[in-house]
Amino acid sequence: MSKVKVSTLWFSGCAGCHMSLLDIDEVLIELAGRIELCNSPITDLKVFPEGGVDVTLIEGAVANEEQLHLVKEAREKSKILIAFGDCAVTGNVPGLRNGMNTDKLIEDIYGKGVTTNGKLPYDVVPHLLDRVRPVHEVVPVEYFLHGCPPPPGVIAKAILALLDGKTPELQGEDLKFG
Amino acid sequence: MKLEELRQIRERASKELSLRKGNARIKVVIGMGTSGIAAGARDVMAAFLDEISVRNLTDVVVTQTGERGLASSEPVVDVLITGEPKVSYGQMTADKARRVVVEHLVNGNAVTDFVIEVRG
Amino acid sequence: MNRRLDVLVCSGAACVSSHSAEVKSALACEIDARGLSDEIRLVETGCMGPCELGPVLLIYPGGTFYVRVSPNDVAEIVEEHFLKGRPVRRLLWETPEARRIAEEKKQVPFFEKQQKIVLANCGEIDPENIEEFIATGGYEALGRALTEKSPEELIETLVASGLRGRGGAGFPTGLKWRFVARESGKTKVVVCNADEGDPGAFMDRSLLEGDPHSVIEGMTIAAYAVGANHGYVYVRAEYPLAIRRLKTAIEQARNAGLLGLNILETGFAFDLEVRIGAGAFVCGEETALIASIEGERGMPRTRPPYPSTSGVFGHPTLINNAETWGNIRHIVLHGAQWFAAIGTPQSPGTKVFALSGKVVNTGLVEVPMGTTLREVIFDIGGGIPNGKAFKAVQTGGPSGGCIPAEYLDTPIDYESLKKLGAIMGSGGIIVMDEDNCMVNIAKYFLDFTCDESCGKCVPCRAGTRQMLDLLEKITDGKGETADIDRLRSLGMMVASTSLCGLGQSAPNPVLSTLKYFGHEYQAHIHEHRCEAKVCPSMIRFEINPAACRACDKCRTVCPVTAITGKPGTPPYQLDAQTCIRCGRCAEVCPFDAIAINSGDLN
Amino acid sequence: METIRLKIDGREITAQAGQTILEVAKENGINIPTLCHLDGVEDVGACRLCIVDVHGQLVTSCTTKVGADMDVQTQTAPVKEYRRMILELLFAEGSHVCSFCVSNGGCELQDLACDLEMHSVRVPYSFPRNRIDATHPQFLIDRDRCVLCGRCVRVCAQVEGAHTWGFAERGSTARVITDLAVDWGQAESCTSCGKCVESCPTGAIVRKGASNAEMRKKADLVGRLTERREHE
Repeated sequence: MSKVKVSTLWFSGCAGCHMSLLDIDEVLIELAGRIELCNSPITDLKVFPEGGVDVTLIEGAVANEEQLHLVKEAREKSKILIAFGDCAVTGNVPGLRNGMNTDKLIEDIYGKGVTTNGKLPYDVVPHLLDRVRPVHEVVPVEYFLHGCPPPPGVIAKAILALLDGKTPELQGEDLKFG
Repeated sequence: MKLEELRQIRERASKELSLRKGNARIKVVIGMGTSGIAAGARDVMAAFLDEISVRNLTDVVVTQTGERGLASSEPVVDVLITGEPKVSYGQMTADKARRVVVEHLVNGNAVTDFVIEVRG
Repeated sequence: MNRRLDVLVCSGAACVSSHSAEVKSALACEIDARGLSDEIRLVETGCMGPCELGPVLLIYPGGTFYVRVSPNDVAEIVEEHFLKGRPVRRLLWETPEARRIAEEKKQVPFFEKQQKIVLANCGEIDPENIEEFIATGGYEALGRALTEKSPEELIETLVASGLRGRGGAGFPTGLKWRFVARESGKTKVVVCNADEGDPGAFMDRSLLEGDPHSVIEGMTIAAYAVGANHGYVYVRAEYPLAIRRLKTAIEQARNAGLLGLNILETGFAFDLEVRIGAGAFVCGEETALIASIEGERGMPRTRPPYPSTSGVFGHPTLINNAETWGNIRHIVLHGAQWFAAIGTPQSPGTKVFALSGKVVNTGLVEVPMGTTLREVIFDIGGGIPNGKAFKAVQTGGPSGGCIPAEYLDTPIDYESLKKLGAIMGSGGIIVMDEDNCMVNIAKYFLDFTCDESCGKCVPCRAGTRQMLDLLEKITDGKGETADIDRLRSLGMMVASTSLCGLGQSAPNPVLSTLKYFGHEYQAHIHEHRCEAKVCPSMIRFEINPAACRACDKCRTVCPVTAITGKPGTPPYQLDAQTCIRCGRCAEVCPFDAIAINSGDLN
Repeated sequence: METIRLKIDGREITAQAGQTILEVAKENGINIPTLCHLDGVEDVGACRLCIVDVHGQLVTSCTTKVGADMDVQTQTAPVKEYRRMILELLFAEGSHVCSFCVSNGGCELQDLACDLEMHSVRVPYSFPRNRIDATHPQFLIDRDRCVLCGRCVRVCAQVEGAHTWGFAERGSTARVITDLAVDWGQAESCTSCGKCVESCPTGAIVRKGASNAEMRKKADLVGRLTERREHE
């Protein structure tokens, strides 16, 4: 049986969700036998494999043009999309900048920041979107993993269910935000 | 105020509104064209209104009309009583008007002396 | 000396706005100058109905009806009509379709089809003169009720008449009275809901302005029937004239012994207080209105308990709409059978409607229930102006539903309108023609209800907001297919779960337009086409090169220099990117060379 | 007292006349979600989360009294869907970011998301940006976390009798205010009793300087208080 192809993406978020993913202890061993981890911040692969993947976990909110492009690509190339953690599900902390002027934010952080020599980073950093959005406001999403970060147990439960071809039964405390 | 007093007020006040009811039995139409007015139609009308008021007639309306082409007979006055032919009077004066009120409007007998036409 | 002419000057708020007061003072001067003061009486009345044509005058005897009278017309009216008896024909009402001039008020189609019961005195008597009201039989019903009838008999009469609440919900009035009458407890309260908040509705205002005593009499009869000694009339502060006339009427009634401790010397005591609301739409909802009377924030409360059990300050409260109150004295005078024979068996009596929108004769009309929408819009309303096509009619104010042409022959009654997804409401009728975009209309009404939501319950506060955002998204040309389902499911949720009538009915304009004009939503979303060419994001102005004569008019009026060209060298060019779609160019073009188009180019 | 027989979710249940559906359901171990309900103060039916189906009509169980032969359904598909939508609307209109809320783990709104199985909020978030009022020496209010349940308003008026809290504005701009919309620190009627803090179901009204672990509210405080008063 061929391995299930899994990608993970890291948008605007703190990487805590990925940390939690790596925190699922011995389930990692089972996963290693059953999945092929494709493009992910924790691998060296940066593009989706030819033919796409079975599952993509997206950590973080959609906040800039690159992420907007990637989330659409992820949708196209994944059979199942999972909003992974509160930022992806609700906008969470990155969403707090909504309602602020993005130009002024850039100016304050980069223009006045001591480490950037007053240089605005638009040649290298993607432009910010006017509004930070949870993933499902941009593309349809199949499953939502709540939590900041989602508890390792919930992550394991969801992934193992999917590997068994079942719908993850997330309920009760599994759906706790924060 | 008692209910009877309310009803008395209504009796009195409804006379005030009689013009708006459109159910007058008698209609007096006064020719008030330029020649009518020149011949004294205003005084005739005033006399009608006064006499009607003095005699407390409530089912009479006084209205006016324009030139009738009978300049020599002006002021001309028509009296229309429901169910009766129209009676036209000519060369009216205030005194004649008062007579018409008494004899025609109250007693129902046209004042033949001034009648110029009966129609209908 | 006897009077020979009564000159009635409409002093309803609409005619006051079109300067009826100046006409009246000009008339007074001219009548005085000609020495006619003794023969002619000037009377200020309440609304006569055709507000569009104000200021209007009604002259008795004869019933001559003058429209759009200006102070400049006064000399001619007095000279020609009052003196010489020749009506001024140019001021008479000409019906456009028949090119017919109506010599008398009763010949005017607008009045012909109406049956005035509640509004019978409006426009016919001086509302500030209690004797004129008494002359029309006023307070006779109260007198008979107090002296000849028991409270039980009165309630039975009301129940048998079949009168239903005219505020919108159509609850049987007699039953309400019975509920309150059966409550034990010493203190009971009677309330008149005159907090008319629908944009374009002015039934209650006109009644209070034109015949305030009829409301007072109705309330007093009810107070006797249910055992109340105190009443409130709740009117919004935006109705200063209604408030003034109502207060005058209450004062006059008190002085005449028709309100107070010993009414008509029967020992029955009842008095009224006027409560002035700050104009929140939700205060028309009875529980919010009661909270407001108590001095609390005007927020609705859950029912039960109904006001009949626990209303103003916890007392059993009988609350009816102003128009309902206006019906009472007629029912008591003429009997239940008389009333039940008017209208339809399910919805007896008449209903007053405020007719507005794309209709020739806008104004106030009273028709028997069961009259069809077509009769009201086309026979009384005179149809759609400027040869445009009828598109929809909205009944019931901002939370009513939009009804398409195929249902024009629907009789107006509570059940028939409800079946179509509309409501009777307090009686607003807004007519729309081909130039109205139904998505935009839905957005307009939702904008109103969303803004007027009190914020207490979540579905209404947040649900209407989300619906409004979706409608804005669609009219901005950013709609998605899924938005239609989103709108529908949100609408059904808001309607099913909101606390009060405001939220429960707020989705009506959206749900009804989705049902009957779904194709317009589809066109907005999929083709970016606004059929009525209303939504600015989807229209574009284009110069037809064949028709352009290079007259330069359009270029000079364009505020953003989107149009370029040389005079005499057609065609001119219009830059769609720069254009702000203000439409000035199309207005000034003498050759109709500028077309408004909508929809994706392909 | 009169005894009433009714059905809740098909179960034959006996109740006392005058009890609400919510009370009877609770007594019988049937869970109905609530948010604006608070033991000890009057019910107002504002949040609409406790809706149940009674003979096809949706009514709020906190304000509806039981009636003889009532057939109450607490878990029909429309009831569950509408509750979830209402909850989503609440999440979308505020800024309920649990991850850095002092009430994280002790919040009724957060619990409701679990109870009602709210996987995602299907309407756009509004991300409001209201100023936090921290002018009171002991407490603060973050209006972005307020659900307008009015529990603070009722407890302040009906239990403390201070009438400090009230509502202002309307529709989507409605908010709770102290006195005549002055800063809380300037609200002279406030007795600093802290009942609003304990009654607030979310992290909107909290004690200043409290850590997440310390900020566990005693929502049953008011109910116990009023019960003791009645027994005195």
